[in-house]
Amino acid sequence: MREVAVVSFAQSRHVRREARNEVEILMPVVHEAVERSGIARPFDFTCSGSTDFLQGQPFAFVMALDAAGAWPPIAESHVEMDGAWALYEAWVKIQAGQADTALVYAFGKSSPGDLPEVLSRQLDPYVVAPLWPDAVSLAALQARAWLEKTGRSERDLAEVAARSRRSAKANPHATLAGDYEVAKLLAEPHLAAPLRRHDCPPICDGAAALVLAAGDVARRACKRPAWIRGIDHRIEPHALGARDLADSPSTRLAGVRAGVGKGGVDVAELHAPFAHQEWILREALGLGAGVDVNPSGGALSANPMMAAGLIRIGEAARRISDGAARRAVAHATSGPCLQQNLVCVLEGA
Amino acid sequence: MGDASEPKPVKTIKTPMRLEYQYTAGEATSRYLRGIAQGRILGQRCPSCKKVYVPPRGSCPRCAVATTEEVQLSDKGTVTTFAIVRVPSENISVPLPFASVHILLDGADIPFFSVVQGCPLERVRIGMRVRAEWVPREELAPTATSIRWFVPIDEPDVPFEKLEAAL
Amino acid sequence: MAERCAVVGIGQTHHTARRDDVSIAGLVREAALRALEDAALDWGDIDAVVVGKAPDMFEGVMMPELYLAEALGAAGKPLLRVHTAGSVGGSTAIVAASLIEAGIHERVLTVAFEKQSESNAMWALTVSTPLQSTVVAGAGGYFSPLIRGYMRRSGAPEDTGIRVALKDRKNALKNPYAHLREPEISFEMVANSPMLWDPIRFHETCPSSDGACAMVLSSERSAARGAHPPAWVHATAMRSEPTQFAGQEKINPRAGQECAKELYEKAGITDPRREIDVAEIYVPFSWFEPMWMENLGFAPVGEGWKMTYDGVTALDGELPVNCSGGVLSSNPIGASGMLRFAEAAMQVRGQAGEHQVEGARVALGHAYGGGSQFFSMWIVGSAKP
Amino acid sequence: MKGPITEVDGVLAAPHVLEYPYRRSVGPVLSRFFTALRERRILGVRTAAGRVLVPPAEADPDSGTAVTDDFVEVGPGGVVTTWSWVTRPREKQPLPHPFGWALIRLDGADTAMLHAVDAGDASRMRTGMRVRPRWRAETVGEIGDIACFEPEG
Repeated sequence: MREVAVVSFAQSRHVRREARNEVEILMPVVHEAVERSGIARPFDFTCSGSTDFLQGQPFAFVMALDAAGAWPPIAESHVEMDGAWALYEAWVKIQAGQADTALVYAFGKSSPGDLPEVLSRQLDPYVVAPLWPDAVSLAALQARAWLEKTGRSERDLAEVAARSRRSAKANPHATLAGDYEVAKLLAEPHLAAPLRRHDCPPICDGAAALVLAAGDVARRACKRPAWIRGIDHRIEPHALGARDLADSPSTRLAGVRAGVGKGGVDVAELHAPFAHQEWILREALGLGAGVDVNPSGGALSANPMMAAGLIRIGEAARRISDGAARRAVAHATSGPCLQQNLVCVLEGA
Repeated sequence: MGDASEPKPVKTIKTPMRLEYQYTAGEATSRYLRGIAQGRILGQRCPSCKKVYVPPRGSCPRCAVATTEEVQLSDKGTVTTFAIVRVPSENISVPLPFASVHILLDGADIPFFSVVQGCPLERVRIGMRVRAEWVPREELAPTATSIRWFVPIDEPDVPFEKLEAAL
Repeated sequence: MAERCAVVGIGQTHHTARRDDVSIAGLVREAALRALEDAALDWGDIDAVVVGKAPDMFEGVMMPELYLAEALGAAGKPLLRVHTAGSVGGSTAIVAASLIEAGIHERVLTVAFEKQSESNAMWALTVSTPLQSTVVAGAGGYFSPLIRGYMRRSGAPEDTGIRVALKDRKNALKNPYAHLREPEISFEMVANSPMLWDPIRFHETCPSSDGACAMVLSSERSAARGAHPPAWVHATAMRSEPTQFAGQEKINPRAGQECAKELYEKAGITDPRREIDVAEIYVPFSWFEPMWMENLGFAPVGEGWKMTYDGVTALDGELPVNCSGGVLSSNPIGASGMLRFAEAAMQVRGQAGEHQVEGARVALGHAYGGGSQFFSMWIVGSAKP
Repeated sequence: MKGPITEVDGVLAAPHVLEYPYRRSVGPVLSRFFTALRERRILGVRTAAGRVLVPPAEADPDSGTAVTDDFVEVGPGGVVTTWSWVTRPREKQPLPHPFGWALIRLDGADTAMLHAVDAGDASRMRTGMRVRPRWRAETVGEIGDIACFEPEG
């Protein structure tokens, strides 16, 4: 395996509603990531992640190319997935020896639509989508399955939410941050029982970009590159009724393949948009109590669709590069109720 | 094939979709449309390559830099190429057939997509000089439809060689 | 570093305006099962799945690969979804190939599809934007002015496009999977067909199809199992440029030129016209054949039309182009690029049946998308690279 | 798009509607399912490994292997395996008043299907509860032929 590292990372401030269009949000973020890398354009490969349904307009990624710097023409690809999978595609290109450097970016503008309703268009188009179940209600089905299987309580969910938003106070990019009392959170009504509003991610607009580089190029670009020691992703069946929603076997398998258990973990950035999902993911990845989970505040503090997974990798890499962590795990998810999961292990040396 | 009165098996289902969005135009497009509402066509100049974009998108894709300098453009221009559209399209309200044209506005560096009316279709040609036909002053609004279409003007054609770069 | 990659299984559906007999899952499985059968493999032999398709609005399913996980036997496996506009079928195959070349997987199933009949292609491609006025009528409305520009610049005879259409529709008669199979097709029929987006005539336009294409790609270790010899991937390349900017060359885009240049260099090709035996290129409107002949370096700028005119691109010509009937005869948009890549591989595997070019050893697969701005290409050969 | 133009955060905004009456061909497996629904019966399909999938699918979710031709009638009653409660239903959802979403394993099925449960109040919902379908007055052969499920007895 070739040595590949994240050498720079940048993200927008994720806000409830952006006045700017995607190119306007994305361009400064891409510029920042490129400048921080110190690597001169052109990159050997560029890859992005986004989806058209958020704004209800086809080909959003085509215009986003304006922000990437695609002249002279670049070797470029796009996944209709979270940007974490764009990073995976770029990592594969580098592994194949077809690139030494790559620019990866992702963006999502969820504010124009009713996101939980828009996400219902991801569901089986014959027997589920016609019922228009919203994403929050489906996450709530999963939350109950987990609560009842483990005997945990809604307090365990509120604690994740309170801790996440407390951590987010140190994250200038977060949408939601602050001190919340668990007892007060639990006094609030359910949004979709057993989930309360605080157990759910904020809906926001945002973008992120990072630069990957191989071997010596990475060493030259960055004092302390965040080396990708393992990366893998797996999908589960789509039918919710054919899965054990209280578990995440795809995360477990990806974690094993990525080598999570080969060493101690200092920091984990888990893409858990809903509070209970953090517990499911911790368990699937075998993360013990000593692991600092979501020091950025996680997706419960900022969840720009299609970028939030890539941001987990960027946040984990940042903590490696600034010396706060020696070994970190980053995770991204896609699809209803953690259907698809990616796990990335990063190390400082 | 069995009893004719037997109901046919279900082969298709209807799954109508309706999603409502609040579209926001972004900063550059909003500035442009506010200009349109005043009967002005505003482009933006790239600080790097100095080319003028219209409608402006807030950036120059060639240089991947933000554009901020505003440039007021003429509402006259030259047809660089065109199609005569004879098939209906769900999203187009212009009656068929019509001339869908690329127009290089005077002072701009990228073609502007519009429609030419006011002359027989067979007279529409590359190099033809045209001018924007606006809706009446009191109907001007911040939407692209404030320019109804373009009409020919009595100026000599621009030679093809001068337009080739804009194709 | 790079492992060799082989195409060991190819499958496609019968393409038609409305595949009313299948679901979306059934459509992709039809292609995938044919590819598996061709490779003499089963679902369990596949390590990863790479899916491609054009805008999700065609079917109204957001990220439909999630729903297709079961149908593609992907549970417990990695699944990727690529979307690069019209070039997506090609770029999807390239992503799948790089998984093999990187040594990450032994066997990858790649599938591209479109079920356009669930909605309407013209609508899905040009969903209107508030505050803007839509004056570009679908893909035909977008590309027609570029074709007019090419005609004016090259001075090509006006019947060039008619000749391309006639050739491709005749080729389609030899392809059992083609959508448009019109035995009565003639020069007059094409010439007299109505102008849709003048200068594009009805019979010079691609259809709107339901269809899918699938390939099994394999490492060298696992390649020798199917009945047909593998097609070896000699080179792949992708290039993109922005949609519209000042000074852009839209008729002969630089992204396409540079993509081809890199492709030939990687494949060790110095004289493409002589060294490539057969090409499957993305021609949705007839005039794009001469335009791409120039862009791909097969003809000097302004002279691509001569290749059509002189019969060079005919099935029995010096460089047969689109022997399958091409996009002009079948166009399930998301799959169209992969069909080009797959048909190129079928030629060097000697698998193309009635539209086989005798002795084809090196073939080009080409796809483009967006506003002539996304390009993906591969060279496949019967010999190991 | 027609609609009022407004200012939002200093930029122009206008309503945008993405709307299409998608018409889907369902294929042979779901054709059996929907045809049965029209007759107020619920069918599952058996996989080669012997599990009964409800709703039926063309492939075994575990392996991708094609399912068998063995369609079996299941339910109509079943058990809630997990559920959530909606206090403010969206317009397009099955019921206009508060209801439960539930995964329901019908009698004779090995997988659960998603549908709405009209239980009146969240306090009447629990995992393991038995429910039965409430059929729409006029069935046409689609998932909505089951208007919702309701508590049994």
